[in-house]
Amino acid sequence: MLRYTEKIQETAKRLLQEKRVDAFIGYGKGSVPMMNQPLMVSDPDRVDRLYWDNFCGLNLCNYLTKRTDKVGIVANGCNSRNIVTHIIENQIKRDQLYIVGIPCEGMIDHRAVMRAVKQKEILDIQQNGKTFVVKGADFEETFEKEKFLQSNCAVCIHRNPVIYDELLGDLVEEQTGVSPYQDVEKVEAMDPEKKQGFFTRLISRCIRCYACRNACPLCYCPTCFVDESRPQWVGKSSDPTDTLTFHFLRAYHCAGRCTDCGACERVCPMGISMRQFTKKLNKDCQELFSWEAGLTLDQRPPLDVYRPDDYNDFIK
Amino acid sequence: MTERVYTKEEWIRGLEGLREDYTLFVPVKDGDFHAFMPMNGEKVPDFDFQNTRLSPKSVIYPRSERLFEYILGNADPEANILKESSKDFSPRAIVGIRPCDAQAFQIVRRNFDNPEYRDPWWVRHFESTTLVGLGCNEPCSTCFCTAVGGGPFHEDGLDALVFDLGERYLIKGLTDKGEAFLAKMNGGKPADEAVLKAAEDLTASASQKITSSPPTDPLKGKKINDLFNAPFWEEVAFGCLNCGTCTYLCPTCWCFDVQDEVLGKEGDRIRNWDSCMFPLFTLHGSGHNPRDKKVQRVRQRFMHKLKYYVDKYDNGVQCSGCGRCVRYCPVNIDIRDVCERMNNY
Amino acid sequence: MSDWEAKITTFLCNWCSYGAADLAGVSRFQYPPNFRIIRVPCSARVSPKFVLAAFRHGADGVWVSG
Amino acid sequence: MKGLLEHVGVEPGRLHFSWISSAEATKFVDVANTVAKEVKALGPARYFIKKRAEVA
Repeated sequence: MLRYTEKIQETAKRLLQEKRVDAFIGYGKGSVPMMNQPLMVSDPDRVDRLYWDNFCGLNLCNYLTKRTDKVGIVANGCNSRNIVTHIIENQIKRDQLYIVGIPCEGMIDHRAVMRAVKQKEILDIQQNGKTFVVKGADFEETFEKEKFLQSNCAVCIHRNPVIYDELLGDLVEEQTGVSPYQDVEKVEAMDPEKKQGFFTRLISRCIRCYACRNACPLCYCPTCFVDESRPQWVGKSSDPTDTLTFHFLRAYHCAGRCTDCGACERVCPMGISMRQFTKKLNKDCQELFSWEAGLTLDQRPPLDVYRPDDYNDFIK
Repeated sequence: MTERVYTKEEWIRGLEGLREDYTLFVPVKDGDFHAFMPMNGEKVPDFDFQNTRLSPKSVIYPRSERLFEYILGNADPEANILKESSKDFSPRAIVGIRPCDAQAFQIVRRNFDNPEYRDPWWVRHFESTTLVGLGCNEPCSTCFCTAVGGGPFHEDGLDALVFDLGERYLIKGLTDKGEAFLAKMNGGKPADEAVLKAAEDLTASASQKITSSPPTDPLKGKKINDLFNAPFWEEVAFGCLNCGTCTYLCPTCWCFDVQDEVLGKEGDRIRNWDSCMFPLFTLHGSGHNPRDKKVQRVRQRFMHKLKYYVDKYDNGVQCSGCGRCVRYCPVNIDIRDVCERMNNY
Repeated sequence: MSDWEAKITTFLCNWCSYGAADLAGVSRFQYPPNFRIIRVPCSARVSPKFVLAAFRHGADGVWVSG
Repeated sequence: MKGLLEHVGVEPGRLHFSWISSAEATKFVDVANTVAKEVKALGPARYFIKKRAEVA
């Protein structure tokens, strides 16, 4: 993964020098281990700040909406699918973009790493291909990357970018035989009361910081429903019903658009697994409309169009 | 000043014995991280932690707090009156609070308890709370308390301070509140010279472990307008998601939003935490929003903490150096880095 | 509990189901009294927010009909 | 919508959709009966109702 850093820097430099793009969006190395910072570079001499490693789990498409200039952007599988969604939803034009595709082998879940070292402070991480070494004040441990993937990466079947102008490496082999919806099926099998308990517990820690909403590239509404006050749909206190309403509607607004990039879960300061909501919708879209978001520019998303053979069983 | 030594078992037993006199908030392991929770016999306190994910500010300043309430109707003589909600101001103690978080209460106090304005709920909660600190033997690499006038064993703002000496705890009473807490607590032996010496060494070695210290003194001499118009804000703010993680995790952020919630014939006036990162924070009734751009909001947060507060209260920055925002910011906006930029501008 | 009656928030399209309900009325058909009908200009006017708002306000059921 | 509501634990019989022409008074009555019957069978709703905020 690390080898991409130099390639990204070279490409960004070239694009900026040739004036193919006005700005280049990528990641910069963070000031603490396992955290990277989204970065925009417009000066070809400053491309050395660009960086790529196993912790680029944020979604950069967030920074594309409402841009009017030409931008270069790095995109792995899920990010490229979000770019497609953005183009379909007229958030940016295809000819404004120069997409630098990165075949991705999954991002490492920083929480899983913290758990593995028993929450001790990590001072440095070295990443060497399939393994990584974690160093702290009084310990040093080596882990296999495979076992520490973000849960969405572990079941990802679109690791290669679906849309790009240039590819920075050989395409990787897509995972086969993964069953992405095991956890959803487990919840589906519960009776309503158990489900209520499951979701109430799931969100009980939520502090309503809206990091999940803001990290999501799909959430670009000028005014979110939680901020509307006439009428006010949701209360602002820590009341569980209000919190549930927020998570429910946030997820619902992602129906047929979510690419399961995992940014929402990655950014949550409280470690809530809110993908349990969106994954159910992804599963439904897959089963009812054979649809996965962001794979093609030629087809409108299922909730956008009417087809005579649409799924109809829920209507009496 | 009382100085007593407890073995670790004695300490937990002593706390158990205090549950009649105080509601004790202790660090408890909750999933992947620690949180301050009331000690209720079920949850085991765990003092082997770096710091809690959420700061203990919520004990004194809850995330949502009912201030007033009313009911409508004709039958009840108490109806149709907006009444102050009853609150529990019985003695509380936060045991195991880190010195930085205790110092944060002093910072917030300048806002909630000053000659111009006095927040009755915050002040009463604060006054009924005893802060029993636990010094940091192993500060994180993201901590910078020494740069903002604190330290891993800093005593200001605490009522008592505990030193973790491996097998034993040394506890020092620092204020009347702290002495009262100690007087009620059973067990322990008076501290001898050797123990006090060990505590002193610990304090010295811990302070040296703090590696990052952006100086905050130069901020005072800068001109507000220069900093306000500085060119680096666009760059700092680029990655910002405008989520509330930094402000909600911060022990020194105090902003709130008062909401009326009406349900049928009853209603409440509730005070909730708010965040300057949200566009709604400054939205006027007219629809105008003076801070409708991300960069303005990010600038506001840092300018408030590192400049406006400094100028207004002349008592240092509005930051206790706990490092939470550094560790948990989803996009790694580092206040130490921003402070450096402001210093050097 | 025995005198509990369900409250069902009902969103009816002005042109379809609302007409049908009207016709049912003038034809003197009997149907249960549990519905609280909200007439909407089209059933597509019903946003998911409305349905949640109904449940949040304590509706026992929600019926959307076009 | 229905799928996700049921997923988070709202009982299946609480939300109904139907398609009735303005001439179909009999269908309206039929559906109304079914809806009322199903909701009644579930009893009063307890979940997803906004009550007074559970706050300090």
